[in-house]
Amino acid sequence: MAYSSFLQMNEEFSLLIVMISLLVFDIFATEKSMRYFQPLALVLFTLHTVINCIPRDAFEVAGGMFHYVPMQTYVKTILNIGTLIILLQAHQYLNDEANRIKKGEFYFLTLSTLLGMYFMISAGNFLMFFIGLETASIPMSTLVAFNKTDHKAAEAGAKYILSAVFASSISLFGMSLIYGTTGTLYFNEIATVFTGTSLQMMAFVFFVVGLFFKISLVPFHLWTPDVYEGSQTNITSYLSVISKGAAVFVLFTLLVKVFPKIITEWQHILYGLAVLSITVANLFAIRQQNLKRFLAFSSISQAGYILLAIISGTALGMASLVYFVLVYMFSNLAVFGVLSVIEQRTKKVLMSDYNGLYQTNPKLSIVMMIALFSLAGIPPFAGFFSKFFIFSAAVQQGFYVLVFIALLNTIISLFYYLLVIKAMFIDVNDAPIEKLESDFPAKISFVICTLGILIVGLISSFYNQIAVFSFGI
Amino acid sequence: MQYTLLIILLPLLSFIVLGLMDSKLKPKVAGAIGVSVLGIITLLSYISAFEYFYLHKIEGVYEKLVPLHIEWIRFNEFLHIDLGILLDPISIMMLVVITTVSLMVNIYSLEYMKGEKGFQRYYAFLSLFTFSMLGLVVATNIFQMYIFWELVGVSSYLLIGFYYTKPSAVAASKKAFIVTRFADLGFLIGILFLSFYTKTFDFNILNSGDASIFASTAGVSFMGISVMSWTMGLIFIGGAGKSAMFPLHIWLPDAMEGPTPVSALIHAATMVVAGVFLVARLFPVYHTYAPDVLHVIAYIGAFTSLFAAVIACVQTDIKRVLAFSTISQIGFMMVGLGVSGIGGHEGHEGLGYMASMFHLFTHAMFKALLFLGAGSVIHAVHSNEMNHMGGLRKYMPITNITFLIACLAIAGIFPFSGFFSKDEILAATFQFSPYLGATMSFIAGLTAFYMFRLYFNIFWGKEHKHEHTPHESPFTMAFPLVFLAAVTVVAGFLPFGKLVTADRSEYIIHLDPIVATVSIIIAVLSITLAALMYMKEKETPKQLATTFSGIFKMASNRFYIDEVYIFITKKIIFNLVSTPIAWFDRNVIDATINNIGVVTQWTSHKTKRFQSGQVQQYAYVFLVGTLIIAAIMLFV
Amino acid sequence: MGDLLINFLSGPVPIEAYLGVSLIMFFAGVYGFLSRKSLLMILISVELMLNAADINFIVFNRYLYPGHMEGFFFALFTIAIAACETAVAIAIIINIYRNLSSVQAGELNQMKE
Amino acid sequence: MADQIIFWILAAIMTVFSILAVTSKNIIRSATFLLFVLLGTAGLYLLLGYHYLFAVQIAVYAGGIMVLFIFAILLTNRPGENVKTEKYYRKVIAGITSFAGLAFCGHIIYWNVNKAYTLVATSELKVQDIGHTLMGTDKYQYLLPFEFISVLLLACIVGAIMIARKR
Amino acid sequence: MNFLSLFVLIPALMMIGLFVSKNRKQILFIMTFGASLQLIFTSVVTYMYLAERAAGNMAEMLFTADTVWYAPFNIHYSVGIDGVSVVMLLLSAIIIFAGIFASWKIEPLTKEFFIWYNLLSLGVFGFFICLDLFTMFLYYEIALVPMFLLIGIWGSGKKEFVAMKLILMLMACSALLLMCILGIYYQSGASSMNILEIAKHGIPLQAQYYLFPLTFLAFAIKGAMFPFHTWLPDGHASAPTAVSMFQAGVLMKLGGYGCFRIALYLMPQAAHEFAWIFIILSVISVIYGAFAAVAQKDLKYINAYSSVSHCGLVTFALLMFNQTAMTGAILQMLSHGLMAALIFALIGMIYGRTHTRLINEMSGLMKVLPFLGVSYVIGGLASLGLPGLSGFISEMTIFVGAFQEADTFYRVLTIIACSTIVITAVYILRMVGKILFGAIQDEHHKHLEDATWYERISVVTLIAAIFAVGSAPFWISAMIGESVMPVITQLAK
Repeated sequence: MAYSSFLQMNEEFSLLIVMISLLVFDIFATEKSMRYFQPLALVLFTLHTVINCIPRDAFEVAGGMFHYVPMQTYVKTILNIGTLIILLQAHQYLNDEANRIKKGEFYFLTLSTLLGMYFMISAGNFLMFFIGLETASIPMSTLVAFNKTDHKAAEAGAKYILSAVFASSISLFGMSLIYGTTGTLYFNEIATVFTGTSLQMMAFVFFVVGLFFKISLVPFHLWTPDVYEGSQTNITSYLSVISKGAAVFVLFTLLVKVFPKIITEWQHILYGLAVLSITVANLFAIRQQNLKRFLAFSSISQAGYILLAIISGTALGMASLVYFVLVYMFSNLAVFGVLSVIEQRTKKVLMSDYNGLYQTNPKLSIVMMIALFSLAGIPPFAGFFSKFFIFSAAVQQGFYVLVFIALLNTIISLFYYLLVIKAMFIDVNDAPIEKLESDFPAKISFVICTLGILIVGLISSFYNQIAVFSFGI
Repeated sequence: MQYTLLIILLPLLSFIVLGLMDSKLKPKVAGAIGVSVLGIITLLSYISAFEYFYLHKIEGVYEKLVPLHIEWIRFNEFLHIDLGILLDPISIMMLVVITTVSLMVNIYSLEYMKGEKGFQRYYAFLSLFTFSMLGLVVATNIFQMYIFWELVGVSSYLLIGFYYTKPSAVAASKKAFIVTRFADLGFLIGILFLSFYTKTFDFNILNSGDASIFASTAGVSFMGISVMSWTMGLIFIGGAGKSAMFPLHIWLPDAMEGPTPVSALIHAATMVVAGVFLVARLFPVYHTYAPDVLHVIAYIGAFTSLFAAVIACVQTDIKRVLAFSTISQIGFMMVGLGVSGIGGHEGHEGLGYMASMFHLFTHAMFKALLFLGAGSVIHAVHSNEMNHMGGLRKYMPITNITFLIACLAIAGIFPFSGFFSKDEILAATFQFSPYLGATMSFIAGLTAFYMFRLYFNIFWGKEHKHEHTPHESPFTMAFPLVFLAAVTVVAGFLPFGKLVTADRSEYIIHLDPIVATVSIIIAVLSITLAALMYMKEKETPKQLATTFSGIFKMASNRFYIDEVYIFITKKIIFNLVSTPIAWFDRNVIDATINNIGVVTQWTSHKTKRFQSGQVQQYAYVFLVGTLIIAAIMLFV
Repeated sequence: MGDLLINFLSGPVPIEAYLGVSLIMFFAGVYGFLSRKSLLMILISVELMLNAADINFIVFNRYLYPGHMEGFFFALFTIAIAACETAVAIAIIINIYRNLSSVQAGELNQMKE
Repeated sequence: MADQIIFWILAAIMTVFSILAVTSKNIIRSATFLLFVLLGTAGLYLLLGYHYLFAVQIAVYAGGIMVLFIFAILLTNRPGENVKTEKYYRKVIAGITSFAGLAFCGHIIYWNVNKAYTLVATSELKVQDIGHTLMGTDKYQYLLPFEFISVLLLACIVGAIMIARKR
Repeated sequence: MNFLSLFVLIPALMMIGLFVSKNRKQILFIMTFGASLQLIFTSVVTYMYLAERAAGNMAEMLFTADTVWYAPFNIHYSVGIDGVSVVMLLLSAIIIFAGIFASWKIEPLTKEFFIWYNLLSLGVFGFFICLDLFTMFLYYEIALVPMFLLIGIWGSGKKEFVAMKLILMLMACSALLLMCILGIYYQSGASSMNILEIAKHGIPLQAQYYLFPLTFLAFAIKGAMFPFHTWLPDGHASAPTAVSMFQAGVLMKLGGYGCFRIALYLMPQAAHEFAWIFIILSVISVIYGAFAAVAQKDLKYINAYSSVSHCGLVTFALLMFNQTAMTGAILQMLSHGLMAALIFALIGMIYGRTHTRLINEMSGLMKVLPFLGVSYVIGGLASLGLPGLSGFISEMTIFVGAFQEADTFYRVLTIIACSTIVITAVYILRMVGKILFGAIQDEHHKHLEDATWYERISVVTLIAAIFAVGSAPFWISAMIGESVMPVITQLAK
């Protein structure tokens, strides 16, 4: 038995080590030494991120159960950086009196969902994939309900777990039918036999909606705003960036690797969903007053844009997708970071609370503005590049009308992003949010995000590096 | 003759200096600059006139000199606007006229405008006008002419609106500009047509008589009228606008809101004859390619002349009387051109042209004199209204005499200059058509009548009570009067036929004794009539006014042309076009865009309930979504 | 009649029958999920759905692809995952109960629109 | 023959109790009906020769999950408080949709499932084989998911405890 | 990276400088210094351009440089200029320079104002120097969004609403544009997004039929073509002075420049097919804008509609497809930019004193504000096409050029377009007459202060430029004339 081949799974192992050591530390540390928990965790995680950022050659473990390609390193690194930023932003929150005790759990749960995503990404088999998916969502629900004394958090947790379970049931049912029609659960084998008979199509649809749920595409998105609103802001950002980022990558990989023979069919599905997601989410976002809810809809529409990269099914699309996720991560996390700082101190999340923020908190406002512009796809911020590449990838495959619809929607999305900017910079407020001082880790996170937004677009090597390892049909 | 460039440039320089320095200069200095520059260029233009008329005659034909010619902007391989100086008899004549009158007006204004706020500005504008007008007359090509044409229009606008705090002056300046601008549109389109077919702007080429230039116009017509007629007609519209031909004359009477010396310079002597000059400049083209337009010009000129003369008979504002008289006299010039032919060694084909130019020259002198005289009167009594005057001959002898001379000249009494020029026009007209000739003679009679009505009303008649006794103008104002009067007296004896003719070769003037006698008789009769009616305070005018109340009222109201103008601008352009368009823009186009936003937001709010907060509804949508996708994939 | 029945019952159980049972279970679960008010009932419905999928795996494995034990193991792991889900879900429901003193799905409506 | 009869009995039990479980007004009864369904499922596994899975099904579901449910029900059920009755239209809509889904999926599955199978003898799977397969790292062996699911279990335990504990 | 990149580097450095600047003095120093540097640099580049051309370099674009940026999409950072870009660069540099002085006393948030202002200028300069579709679009977009904050924060009136509307409408047109750019690139099959390269490849006719109208429309919206001009009046009315200047002076020109450089150059065949639609729309804009201006009561609205009218002439002339008209179009962009900037600067200054922009509430200002009044008259006269000022040159070039098309359709439309010179005179004189002339009615207006030194600098710069173009057009017109030739040749194919 070649257990040693397991050691090839560097990322997973090092993450597991981080998790276990933190768990052990949490269990055995004294009250006093718990002070060092977060710095230790951050250092360990940074270390983990750094040592795993170099892509290696492709390999398989456990007979194809685990299938590594170099691109995954980039995706995982992006997820790592995102998680790191979130952990930095959560530092403050976890130091609060009420939450101090749950520090260890927070880290453990977060990292275990991350591990789940790792496996989901690298899975070469539906079983691995399914376990990964569940690992990424079941502990997540406890994270959503992390503020357990908060009604909203509790409600969000319940909604999340119920929706997730429902989705995974349907997805599981779909998988069973896929198994029933192909006789195998290994991706590479399915690809050859999955030709798109009626039953296979039905199985495919049942299966894939589980992923749509994770990505929260319309009409599988309805849980998103409620859960985003209810959960603690850092968790929300984790949900909207990391969880979604992993899911879109997996969706692309699956569609391209496992279902290449029904490309026209899934392109049709994605076409419809992209239009629906972008449009409906934008329409719903317009009226939101709660910023977290607002960002939920914004992220749904962003997911719709991501579909444009997936729909192309090309290497270009793949690279654009990963790049988009990278940029989206920086931008969205910057916004959520600002939100979390403010919500942490003042419990204010309404857009009207942000009126006149610039007068009192110029730096936060600028970070927020840059991030929102990036989300809206305004140059010179990275969001512009990522959107352009995605549209480019779709147009290359001839999806002119789809791109046009998406572009029209960028106008609506710009509208609501500008609403926030308007609130911060233009609207006057007699009692604006008082001057806030964010703690050091949060500051670092803002610096990382801002730098990311500024340079990832202008310096092409990020994209070019990603493009080296991208693959398509 | 390179120095002619100085004639053009010095006023520009003076404008720039005065304009930039403005109130930093003392008024006296500004006046001195203006006058001295004008003095220099007047001298220069006299010199150039002498030099030209004595030295540049080759085989009996005056040369066309182009001492300066630069390309200013190039449109394509054929078309380019050049700036240059074209010297030929008419431009030389115009140089002389313009510089002379301008100099007089400049001197006159030293006193007349003394103490006015913006004295420096006034001189700057005068310089600008002089520059533009000179540039216009020496233009080598039609586009250069258009450029200066516009500049002249603007100077006129600025000068009419000199008293900018006075609403009527502002309105008048605006009206003058817009009406002439409207005419310029015709001019511009005419130029565009002309240049399109002939591939040139250059006068020398256009007038060269080379038929190949116009080859491409052959057979092209629109609505049964040949394209050249359209073109030249459109160009004439431009001239008609500047020269206040009916129905574009409405701006000129209002333009009297400007300072009186300005009226003398611009609205009597120089700018208003630009239209005549334009036709004269393109005369060969008109004559060869659009003779029908030339005839139309004659009839329009005649009608305008008559129309204006009738109105002049009943106006009470002395400057307006003079304005209408100007319109009428320009009508004469137009008639002269309209009935003219080219050449004239034998027969009289070129008579009209020559006469017209001659009349232009003499008219400039005596009309400037009249205006300056009127200015002198106004200066004395501080009013424009005839009723406020009367019996001024005792107080203002010089003005009286010079004014009388001018009146005699315009009435066509021998030996004053007007007699010669007008008489030749009449002679030419009779040659063309006896009916037209008769009409013109009648108008000449009317002219004599209203001029003397004016004269008697001002200097004779019952004395009006004045707040302070009117006094004669000082020397700076009197000198120009005297000078111009002198010119008026002698100008008739200038050998004009030798100098300025349609084909630039000598034309021997034969005074037609019958026409001359008849016209003098008519003039004398008219003067007598006027003397009877107005020399003493009498009831006759009033009786006449009541007897012919209909026509009298119409004439006093200038035949309601101004009302039509107001109707068109206010009611039609503003209320029926602009306001609806503005409304449409705000309430249809803009509202459409706004409503897109409103509808989007409305939809957003209406779909609130879709997100009900119920997790089971979420699952329901999820399930239905899945089933629908599956169904579509399988069954569609 | 009897013959018919015997004919029907002879031979192996048709695969459709198994799948039909699982399908009914699955949609019974769906119905329960969509219609019941109590969160616990919803959870019970979910169990039905997961179970239905398990049956599918097992049946396919046995009937169609008996060579490997893929379906078997998938079902095995799914049972474990279902247990996890249930445990976590119940913990969350209890937390809801602590907060709202109720486990009615209809009361989870603080966040909407 | 016997298989057939047993199957149909089990099938009838499972169908009926599935439906009863989701329609019963009393939550305790629902739980009980669910138990019956789960046991019926276990019976099916047995019928198909998966004894090990039968045992797991009984142990995990009947032994573990059901106990959890019962505890939860007892914890959250206040005495005297009955389950509120659902709104009628909701049931109808849910019913129609589920039935439509059932009909749709049934139709597709029935007409498209591979019926050309030869059922090999339903012999019992050897536990050794199961063990080998579970512990192997080759293709069709399941050590990696087995290890990995432990992380999931651990995370769920941590999460559930974190949520459920008082502080 | 060649020296042309300095055009974007200077504003970028200025932004950084502003970011670290401490007080108002430093801010103004940085702005003045930077903008002057920019202006000088632009002049130097102009000189270099002319020298190079005089030396016989007949390449389509001069000073080109090309660096691969995003290889997978064949996106290059390629720069280069021809006569048209040089003119546009000059225009931008002048207006930006003048704009700074016009907003010398801007309050509050001076620093932020200038940072955004610089971002705008960066975008504009970048747009004019770039040859690559992607980078052009990038800069085009950069020059868009700062408008939101500039209007929203420092504007007046319904500023938030207007800012939003403006940005969304313009975003709609850039959305269209983005789509077209992608379409152009992929349909041409070129191996780079460089327009010269794409022009060589050509675009299939079928694709042109879709792409040309959309591309042209996208740019024409930016150029405020009827009926998509409605962002403009409100946008102008609410924007602060410098932004109005910039918007009317430069931003609208991006539209005309884009039509010229991208739509016509790359899709000549379809341009012939669709020209008539846009010509009709342009002529409607010309007349419609002028008539609408006649009925306006707010100074800024008058000039906004006047811009609609003037910019209608730009597209009108571009679509005449001959060298003269196209030269005229570029000249009109230059001249309208200068005039509009001047007038908006003056309106801003007058508004700063009278606190009203309604023409009915002002009168006789010439008496108290002689400098501003005279400048206003000059601006007005330039706008109505007085010879010697820039407007005349451009309009005449356009009309002469348009008249070279002998078709009745063209002829009639040209004549209609010509009639704008009258309507323009009507509204300009109405406006000037109402606010500057007459007697002062409002007591408060009797004690207004005339322009300060910095305002004078701003105004004088613009007037000087207007005069320069108007009285010595030959070199600029020749420069443009030879640079439009590639497009003409392309269209003649």
